[in-house]
Amino acid sequence: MADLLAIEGLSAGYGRAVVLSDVSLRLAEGEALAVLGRNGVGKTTLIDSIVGVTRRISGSILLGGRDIAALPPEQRAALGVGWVPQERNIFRSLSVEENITAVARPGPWSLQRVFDFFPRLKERRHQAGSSLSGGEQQMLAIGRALATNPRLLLLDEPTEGLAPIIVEELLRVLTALFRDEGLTGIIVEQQARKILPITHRALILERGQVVHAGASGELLADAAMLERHLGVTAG
Amino acid sequence: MPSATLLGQALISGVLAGGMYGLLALGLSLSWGLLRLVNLSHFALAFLAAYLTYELGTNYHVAPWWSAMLIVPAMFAMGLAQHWIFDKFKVNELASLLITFSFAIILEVAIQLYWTADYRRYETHYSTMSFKVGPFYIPVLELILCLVAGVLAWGTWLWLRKTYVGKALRAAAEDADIAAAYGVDHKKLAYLLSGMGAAYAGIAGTFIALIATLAPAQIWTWLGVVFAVVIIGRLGNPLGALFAGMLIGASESIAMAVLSPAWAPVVSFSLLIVILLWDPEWL
Amino acid sequence: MSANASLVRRARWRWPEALVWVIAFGLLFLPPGKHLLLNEIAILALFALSLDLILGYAGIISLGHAAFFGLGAYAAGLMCKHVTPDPLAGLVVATLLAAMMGLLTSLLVLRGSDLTRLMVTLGVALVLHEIANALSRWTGGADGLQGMVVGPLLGRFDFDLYGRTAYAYSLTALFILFLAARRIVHSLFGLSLMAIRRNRLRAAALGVPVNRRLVAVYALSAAYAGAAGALLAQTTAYVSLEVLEFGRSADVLLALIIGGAGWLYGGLAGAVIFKVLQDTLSAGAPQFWMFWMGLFLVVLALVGRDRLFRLVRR
Amino acid sequence: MTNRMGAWRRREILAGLAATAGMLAAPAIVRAAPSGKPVKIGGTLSLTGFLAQTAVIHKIASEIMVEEINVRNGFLGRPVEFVLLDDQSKPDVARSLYEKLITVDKVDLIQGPYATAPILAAMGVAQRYGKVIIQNSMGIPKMQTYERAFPATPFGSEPDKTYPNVILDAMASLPTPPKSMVVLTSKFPSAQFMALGMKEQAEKRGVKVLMYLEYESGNRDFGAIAARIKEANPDFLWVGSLGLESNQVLESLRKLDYAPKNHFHLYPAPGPLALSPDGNNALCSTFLEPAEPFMSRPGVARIAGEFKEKATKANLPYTTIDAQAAGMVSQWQMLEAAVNGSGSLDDEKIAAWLKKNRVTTIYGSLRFDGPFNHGDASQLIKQVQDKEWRVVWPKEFAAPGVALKGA
Repeated sequence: MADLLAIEGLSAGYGRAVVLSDVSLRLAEGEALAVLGRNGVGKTTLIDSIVGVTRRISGSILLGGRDIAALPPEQRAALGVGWVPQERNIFRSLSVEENITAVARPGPWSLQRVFDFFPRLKERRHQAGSSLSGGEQQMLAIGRALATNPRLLLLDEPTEGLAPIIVEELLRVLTALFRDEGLTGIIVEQQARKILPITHRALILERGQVVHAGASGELLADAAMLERHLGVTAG
Repeated sequence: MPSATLLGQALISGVLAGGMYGLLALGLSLSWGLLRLVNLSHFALAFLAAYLTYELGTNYHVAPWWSAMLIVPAMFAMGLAQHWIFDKFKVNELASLLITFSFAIILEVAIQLYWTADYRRYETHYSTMSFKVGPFYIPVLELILCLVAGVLAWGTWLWLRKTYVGKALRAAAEDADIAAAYGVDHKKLAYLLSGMGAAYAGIAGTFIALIATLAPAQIWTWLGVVFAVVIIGRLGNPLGALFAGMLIGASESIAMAVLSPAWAPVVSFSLLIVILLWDPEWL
Repeated sequence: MSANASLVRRARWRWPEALVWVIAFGLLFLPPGKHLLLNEIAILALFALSLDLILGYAGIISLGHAAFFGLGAYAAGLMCKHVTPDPLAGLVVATLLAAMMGLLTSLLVLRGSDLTRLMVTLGVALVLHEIANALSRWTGGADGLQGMVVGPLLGRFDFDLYGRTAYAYSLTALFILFLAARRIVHSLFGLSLMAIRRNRLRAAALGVPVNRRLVAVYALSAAYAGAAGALLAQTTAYVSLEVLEFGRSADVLLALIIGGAGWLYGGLAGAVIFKVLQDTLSAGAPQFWMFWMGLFLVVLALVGRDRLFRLVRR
Repeated sequence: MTNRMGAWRRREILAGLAATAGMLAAPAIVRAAPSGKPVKIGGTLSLTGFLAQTAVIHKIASEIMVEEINVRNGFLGRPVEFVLLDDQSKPDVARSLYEKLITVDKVDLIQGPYATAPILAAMGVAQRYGKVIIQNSMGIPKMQTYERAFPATPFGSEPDKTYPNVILDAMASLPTPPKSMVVLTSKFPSAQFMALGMKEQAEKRGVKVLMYLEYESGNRDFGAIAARIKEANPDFLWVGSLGLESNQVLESLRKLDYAPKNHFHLYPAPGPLALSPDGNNALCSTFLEPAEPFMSRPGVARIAGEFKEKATKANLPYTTIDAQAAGMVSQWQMLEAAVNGSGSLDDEKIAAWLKKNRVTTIYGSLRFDGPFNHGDASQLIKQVQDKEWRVVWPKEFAAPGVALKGA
């Protein structure tokens, strides 16, 4: 099957700072990729570069064969890039339902389907975005991204700052999305052991460069590698 | 203590006068709240529309509602042109104050150049018509103004609530970068909104021509009170703007009926300061 | 220590600065004819300097700075009429009163967001305007304060008809207050203000008492504006309601924007450009010169937008 | 914030006007045209701002008079040049412009601006420099304390006492004289001053003042005030209005289906009030109207004709000369008489001459030797009849066949 996403020699940053240098990766249709790494190695920058909110220095980003690297964010979104930002960035003055419908595009992920998927959101559909708890905000951020019916879903540290019980619930959601629904996506995570079982492949960044790429299952089994790059101890 | 009839009549005339505040505040509130552009030339545009209505009506005998058909689209186009400048030069909130202030001055000079500084009055037989309900008199023109303002405010409110474009605009107003990343083309929507704001100024101008006597310097008479209305009604909230306008109109009127008419000018800003003291995060 | 070193470096005088003041004082010896204009420039410069303290150094936009200017003007006028004709006494009292007003209103102004401030400053000036209008028995209302006879400066220099004494007086006041402002913004106090302007939360996290600092600089700015108002009242022997009008707040904001906020000399440069432009444009294009002024402002705002950006990005 | 935000002044110099006028008129003049260095006369008018509509009228009157004076003999045989600046309706700006006129432009003489506040500001400057200042629109004579300030309009020295009685006399002459009245006034000082006088005199003469109301100038909505007037239902409504306020009051009353029985307006914009459907029978203060007996006064017919012509050319909606424009004419007539009479451009001599002599102006023969340099009061009352202003009181000033109409 052809690659949905192909990044070649991407260097990017913010303002004068260069964060990513010469990153390449490929993602086939239906594949989920985990991007791992310590704090500040450029994981978020990678996501932001695909979304289009960084300054690109060089390299190409092909989505379904079309180079989107020079397009503004709204056009990338129209071509199928869906984004769940790290800070969630719920529209606080809009209601839950409006958060979703304000950006929705036609496709299998209708409002109804998003609500079926996240019953909690349905309950709170008329509340203001600002009134949601952290976990609910994360659900809404994901639901909102799904409603744009993306070909590629980007999740930036979805479990960050959530209570353990909520994290478990979230992981079930992600499993359903990437394992059962077969969505294509990239998940940036700190908690490697939690996310690797969900994804197909994994990639480790260090100082803006790719230091390891391989199957998720293999990485999960390679305790030494996890220890070396991520400081994750066995357990 | 004034009689109930007097109080009721004052309340009616205040609410109806407040309709004009609300109508003028509508466009201003939209561009300030949703585009973060403070458009001081809004008043100048309204007066330009009023002068055009006067000109067409007096010299070519075109009824104001027909002139409006011409003037309102023209104002919409002016709004687009104005926004082209904002867009082209990436104007921010502070710069927009300065630029639109300058636009207003230029328009004022242009108006004075063509129509002179002398008063212009568009006399119509219906400008002072009214009808009686119980002991109260209701002026027809102001009532129509309020109905139009109400329909516009309510329609705009629904549009912002219910349509994709409206919700996208609100999302973009809150966080333009995030909204763009979700595919909201903020730029196009901003043009639409700027055009709408100017068109609303045009509609307000049609009524100004019928209700007020025109002089170029009067562009500035509404500024203070309408600013207060925009804030009290909460930025970007069309229904809020209308209600705040009527609230201030009614307060001014009651102050004039019960206290001394000389108190009226302080009412709006006192109200504003009280509201801001009560809730500093009102905006 | 390095913060101190950089403070010392930034606070050092450079020769162009000295030159500005030498020229300004040198203009005193010009033949009579331009000193009235120069006096107006000096007063507007002081007023703009006062706005720069809050806009350029603390990031507070004010649409109603005339409130303090007007208060100072009326205070100086009433002092002269009812207490003592001595200008210096009037200047001091007006400055102190304006500072107090600044303290008082800072409580209102510092609440809420930038937009709230914009409206509250506007509202305070408007309410003050109405009060001055209502107290017409003292202020003369719409007719202006009549019958000010200002005594000689330091008991010996009379205000002459061609405005030389007036200019000397205003310029000296401007110079002294400028030195003070320069000292203040280059102190640790000034540094903490800059930190607040860049990022209020971070400044608070670093232990800067954000609100106290803002109150202090707001009162200081009010005092400066009051002094400018007092100078206008004394050198023209006249006060009218216009000192409190929105037009005056708008003018000073325009002057400061023309000159650029946040480097103290912006107000001075803006005042010179604004007044000279006004003087020559109005003489050169008699009928509709305001059109050209408007056009100039549009171009300035569009071309000089980077400078404007810097102000608002806080 | 009732008026403009900008604070820039516009300057207008009518230089060269004198020369052109002289040339055009040359064939008709037997006497030599004025020659030599022009006499510069400086003044400001509110060419922009909330008084701008008044300045248009005064500017035209000034142009007419400067032309006329130059066609005659100029000032002492020298041509007259009027240096006119824009005070933007702001006293503060007027003050600094008069200083500039005197010290920078070095004008020989000055002319007063329009409206009390700018006049007071200019008067302060005139006093500092010892200049003679003639003004036509300061409604509070006792504020004219400077000994070289002269009024060009015959207000008299105590108009707040004399004029209300003229009005009350007129009212008393009606078949059913009003027994009650409402005094409504702008807080604008000269209007308020007259309103207080009106209230006092009315009470003295037994007319019941049901209500005395003050509103702020720039008041936007008169609905509530109209409701109060309607409820009081006075026999006589006296409005201390400026500009359009009277129109607004009357329109608001009509919306309540109420027409005041007898109504008087102090300083309204004459055109809009006369043409308004609510203006019928409105009374108003005046000193002169372009009708008999005034047109028989020397020069009035000619000036009124020229005014109409120029006003039409300037695209003004109301082109008839009125008391306001006449004030400016009178100002120039006084200055011309005083300069040529005293044979000097020296302010001291001009002032001394004015105090000793009477001047025949468009308003008739004026004197300046009373309190505050005021002379006799001759304020008249005019009334809108068939969309035109007609002087109706005192009777000797009414045109043949015109009479005061009551409710």
